[in-house]
Amino acid sequence: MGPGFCRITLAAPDIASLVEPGQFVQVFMPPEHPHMLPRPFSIYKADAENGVLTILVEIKGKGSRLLADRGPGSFLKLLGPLGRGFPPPPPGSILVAGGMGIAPLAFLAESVNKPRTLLYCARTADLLVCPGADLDLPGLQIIRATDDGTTGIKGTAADLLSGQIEGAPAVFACGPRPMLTAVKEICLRWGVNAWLSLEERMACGIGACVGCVVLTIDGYKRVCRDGPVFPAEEVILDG
Amino acid sequence: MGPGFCRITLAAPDIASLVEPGQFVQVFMPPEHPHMLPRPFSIYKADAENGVLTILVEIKGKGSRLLADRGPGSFLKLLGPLGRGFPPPPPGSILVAGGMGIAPLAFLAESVNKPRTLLYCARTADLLVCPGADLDLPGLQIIRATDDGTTGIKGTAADLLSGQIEGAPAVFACGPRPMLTAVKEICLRWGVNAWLSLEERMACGIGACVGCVVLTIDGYKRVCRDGPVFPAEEVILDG
Amino acid sequence: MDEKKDKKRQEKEFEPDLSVDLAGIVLKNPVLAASGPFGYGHEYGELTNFKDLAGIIVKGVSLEPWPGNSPPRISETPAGMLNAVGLQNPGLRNFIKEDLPRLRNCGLRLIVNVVGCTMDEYAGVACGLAGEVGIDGLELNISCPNIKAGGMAFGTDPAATRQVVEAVRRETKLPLLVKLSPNVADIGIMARAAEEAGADGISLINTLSGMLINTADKKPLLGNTFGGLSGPAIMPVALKMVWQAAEAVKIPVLGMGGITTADDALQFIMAGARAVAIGTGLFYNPELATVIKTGLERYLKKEGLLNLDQLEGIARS
Amino acid sequence: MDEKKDKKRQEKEFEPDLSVDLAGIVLKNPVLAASGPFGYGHEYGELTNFKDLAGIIVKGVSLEPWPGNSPPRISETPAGMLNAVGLQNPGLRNFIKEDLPRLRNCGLRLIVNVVGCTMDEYAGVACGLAGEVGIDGLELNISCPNIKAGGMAFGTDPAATRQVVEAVRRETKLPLLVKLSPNVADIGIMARAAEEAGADGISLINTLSGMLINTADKKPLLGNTFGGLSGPAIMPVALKMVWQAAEAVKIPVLGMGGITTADDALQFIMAGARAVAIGTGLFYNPELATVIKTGLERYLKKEGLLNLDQLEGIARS
Ligand SMILES: Cc1cc2nc3c(=O)[nH]c(=O)nc-3n(C[C@H](O)[C@H](O)[C@H](O)COP(=O)(O)OP(=O)(O)OC[C@H]3O[C@@H](n4cnc5c(N)ncnc54)[C@H](O)[C@@H]3O)c2cc1C
Ligand SMILES: Cc1cc2nc3c(=O)[nH]c(=O)nc-3n(C[C@H](O)[C@H](O)[C@H](O)COP(=O)(O)OP(=O)(O)OC[C@H]3O[C@@H](n4cnc5c(N)ncnc54)[C@H](O)[C@@H]3O)c2cc1C
Ligand SMILES: Cc1cc2nc3c(=O)[nH]c(=O)nc-3n(C[C@H](O)[C@H](O)[C@H](O)COP(=O)(O)O)c2cc1C
Ligand SMILES: Cc1cc2nc3c(=O)[nH]c(=O)nc-3n(C[C@H](O)[C@H](O)[C@H](O)COP(=O)(O)O)c2cc1C
Ligand code: FES
Ligand code: FES
Repeated sequence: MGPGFCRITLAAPDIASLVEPGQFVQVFMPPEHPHMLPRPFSIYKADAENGVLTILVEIKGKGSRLLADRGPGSFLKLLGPLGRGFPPPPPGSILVAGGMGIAPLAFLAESVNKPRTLLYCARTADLLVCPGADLDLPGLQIIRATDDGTTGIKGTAADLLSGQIEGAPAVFACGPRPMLTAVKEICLRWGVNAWLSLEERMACGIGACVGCVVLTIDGYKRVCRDGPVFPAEEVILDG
Repeated sequence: MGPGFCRITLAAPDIASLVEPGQFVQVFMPPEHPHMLPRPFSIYKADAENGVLTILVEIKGKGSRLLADRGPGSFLKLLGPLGRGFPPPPPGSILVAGGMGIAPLAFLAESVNKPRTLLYCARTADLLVCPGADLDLPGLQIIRATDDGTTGIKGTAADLLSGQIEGAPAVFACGPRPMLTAVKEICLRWGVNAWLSLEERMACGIGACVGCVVLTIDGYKRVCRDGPVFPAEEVILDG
Repeated sequence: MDEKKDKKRQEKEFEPDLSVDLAGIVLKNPVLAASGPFGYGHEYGELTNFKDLAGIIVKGVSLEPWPGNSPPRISETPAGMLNAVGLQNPGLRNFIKEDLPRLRNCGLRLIVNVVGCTMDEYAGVACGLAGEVGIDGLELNISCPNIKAGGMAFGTDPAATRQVVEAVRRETKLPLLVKLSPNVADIGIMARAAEEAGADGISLINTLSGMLINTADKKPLLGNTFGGLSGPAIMPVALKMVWQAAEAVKIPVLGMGGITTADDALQFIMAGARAVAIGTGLFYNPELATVIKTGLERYLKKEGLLNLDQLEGIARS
Repeated sequence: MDEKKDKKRQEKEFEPDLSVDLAGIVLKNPVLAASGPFGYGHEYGELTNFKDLAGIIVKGVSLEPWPGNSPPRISETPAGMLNAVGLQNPGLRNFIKEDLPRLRNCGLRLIVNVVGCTMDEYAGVACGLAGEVGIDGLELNISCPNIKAGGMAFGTDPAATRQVVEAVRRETKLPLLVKLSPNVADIGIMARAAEEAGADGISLINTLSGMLINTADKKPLLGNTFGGLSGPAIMPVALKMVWQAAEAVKIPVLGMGGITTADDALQFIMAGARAVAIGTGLFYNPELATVIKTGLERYLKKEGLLNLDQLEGIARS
């Protein structure tokens, strides 16, 4: 993967056998850092047979750097699988991934066999870090786009989606908040069901502390337990 | 070295060429631990020619463990040489080392050629960690003792010193507070000059913060700058 | 040598008794889950087994449902965290209907944290809980820094503290702990006010008031601007306040603030706490109760002590 | 694209001006050494070059020499430290004779931290310093938690604050900063009291009162039992108090408490600080002033700002 990103593969048979696309794990920090909160990461791949999980990590701050710096063979404590994932995508669904939003959507794409389209977008080519081979799946059409046109189509996820949405039964999206806002707006306009995977700062990760909420039409809901995947029409993204 | 101890060799030409026995360095923590104070360690060996320093570390808490866990080739920031070391020992001097107190005294022993005696003591054999080869110096007589008799003579540093002090021109000591208290008492009784190297919790290590004081007959003095080596008659060890 | 052997034999032969009596609430060991981080217990219940926790102090319950603050509500800080949950809670009626039944049967002591914006609200919650089975005590939270009205005002003014404690005291026979705010100049005064007004125990500390700014967008990081600082960062402050509160009152003290090890818990006990609560530490390690309980047992064995009695406040003597 | 290029060109072409006017003390950049950790400057002077520091606030000076507290005086805490130095200092006369001459010629702004146990002592130090060349300002420390008499009492009572500030104000024409204690419920009240009494600026925060216990010997770890908590652990608390003080007064605020990066310093400025001071952070990195100065420059360039004016308090707007 490019600089600033890494892929971590973990032996975690229990989680690998239970996890569904869109769910995540809380990764605890190494024991030399006893006073840091665990960090949430979406499951990118789960190999139940071999009991192995993979996550993709963008190095953003101290926690992700610590995880990225762990050598092969080191031990990491995990909690999961957590949260509610995506419902199964009907044939012809569109998956919209912005940047690291690819992690849960690659998993979702892999989990079904029906025809489906992945719109994989980022600001610039270097941020489309998911290895092509991992996305080489039967029945999966992939359209790449970058805001600056350095690779694929020049344009945003919203531009792309607007061109593809007609006739799609459902949209599944994960990415930065502004992208999700645009996706929601387009889907509502076209009357297409959409599921959005959200991020929020977390502490417990299991629904106890009510720290990770997002505003919905039914009040605040916990991203870690009521989500991270929410129906687009329920969440109020600027709240 | 035994478990719970380690020897760290550092390339530090400036310090190695300046340092005198009894001086110490402040070792800063690795950059992943930006909110930890530096830790003071006595210089155990200084090889000015090759620009290399050695320190002996007893793993006591978080800081010493972090240092011990650094792999070969890693970078550590140092500040030093700091403090006032020992005066040159006259022929026939006695050096008293308790546990890790061996670090500055091995350096002192190595720095002169005259006949001198090292009393190297600890609670039990496992704590006499200094490699014999390092102490194989011309003119140095070594007497080892342990409180529990597991190696060398059975007895404390005080017992040993009482038996050896007659006729000695000076005593140089480093070790736990109770040992230093006993050494001071014996030397005063015999009217023998003694220099004691003290430890105290430090912050700046350079004399600015007045955090590391010991009570002396002239009021509080800074271990890091006025010491760590003090004339025995000056310091009030139970203050 | 003989002494050593004796000690070894002793260590093997006795099981220290960790139980304590906290203001009339008998705890099998001195480790409670602090109000808030543990929610209403269900979630952690699925995750870790409860067996090494003596009890749960549930999240603040108010008379009517409270929506809580707008996100972000949480941020990590050096050795700590800020939270501005704003006491989101389903309100008394929903708590009794939905949460209490599940909590009753988990085999743990149950203490309900009570919040309000006015004296009547506090009293109303206490009154509403009075008839309910399975509640072992109340913890009056007069110290939350994250709500705009009420809350903190009670916790920083001794006269107001006295009034609200008296008002609640009239409504309940349950053991009543009063949770103090650390955002005061003299905690002893507040503790005494609570004691005189009829509290059975003092609980402290709640979070310290704090904030962070996101320099990228030049705005406060938390949706609520201010939040409460908790975790190991604040432990020295908490410990001193527990020390001072224990000195000021005769009723027992429940100590908390940044506990993440058995040694931390011991420090609180030696400062004068009868029992301790763990909050933020649970986020770092959901099995923290077990770690502490085991560590306390080991310490008592090593010291040849049969129970914690002798250690309470020992560093003050 | 053109916009981007413009920005790039701009970044290259201008050198942002970091200078600020702190209560009449003109600083070449907003980074001072906080009172205490830096001592009287000599020691650090040998070690790091001073060039990126705008000034030094020297350690508290009292009328007569103070011996300080018994050791241990220091302990590391999670992301912070406790100290109970107890304001050990050589007293006014020795300070003037021995330390001041060396400080005068180091090319830095010099602010003297003034301490006392009574109003007269504070006034006496201010008076004694009045004739001395080379002092750019005074910082009245009415907030040290480590001395038993006086000290904190002034800092936690607005009336006492007012009196002591007035007393000192009468003795000095120098820019007068008043350093507040964070161990209060409402920092705004204290800041206003100082302003009304004639302070030219507010300086905060001093350390939070705290302690630790050594469970091995069942005694407080510090010789003085209580100490002051500083370092990154307390930064959220400090930032909030700076925010509130800046809101309460019109005079400029000097912010400090746990700063270890340029981003931290920026947060203080965005909360309303005119300048910042670094204390504990210097222990972690003696070159911290350079790190912060460089970081601030980079930030201003990136934002296309010529100076810090626009950023002061921007997060409050
Ligand atoms: C359900 C969920 C799934 C996620 N999946 C992935 C994933 O598959 N791959 C990946 O790289 N990242 C993922 N994230 C984001 C990841 O958790 C954060 O990037 C990480 O916690 C940052 O930690 P840090 O210590 O490196 O950064 P910090 O120093 O804590 O923060 C650095 C930056 O990251 C932002 N940030 C911190 N925590 C979060 C958070 N919980 N959510 C969003 N932004 C945050 C902060 O605003 C800050 O700007 C996910 C987050 C959630 C909530
Ligand atoms: C001048 C001087 C020279 C020293 N030389 C050596 C040496 O050559 N080899 C060596 O192994 N150690 C030496 N020490 C002691 C060493 O600095 C401490 O063991 C170390 O700082 C402990 O850090 P930690 O994080 O591992 O332990 P912490 O978790 O900080 O503390 C663990 C234990 O060590 C004690 N301790 C902590 N800091 C100090 C300190 N500054 N002085 C004394 N005790 C302390 C504490 O009381 C505690 O019980 C020296 C100390 C000084 C002041
Ligand atoms: C996320 C979170 C939510 C909290 N909610 C409450 C609450 O509802 N009522 C209350 O009295 N204290 C609440 N607290 C404070 C804790 O109970 C505790 O007093 C404080 O966090 C200090 O302990 P700690 O450092 O172990 O977390 C909350 C703390 C956190 C971190
Ligand atoms: C060792 C030490 C000594 C201090 N001495 C003084 C002092 O003499 N006068 C004073 O006003 N503040 C003193 N302080 C407080 C600092 O100036 C500062 O207000 C506080 O430490 C918070 O900033 P920091 O977290 O950057 O250290 C001292 C702090 C430390 C750590
Ligand atoms: S992180 Fe605690 S409820 Fe979601
Ligand atoms: S450690 Fe600062 S004076 Fe010694």
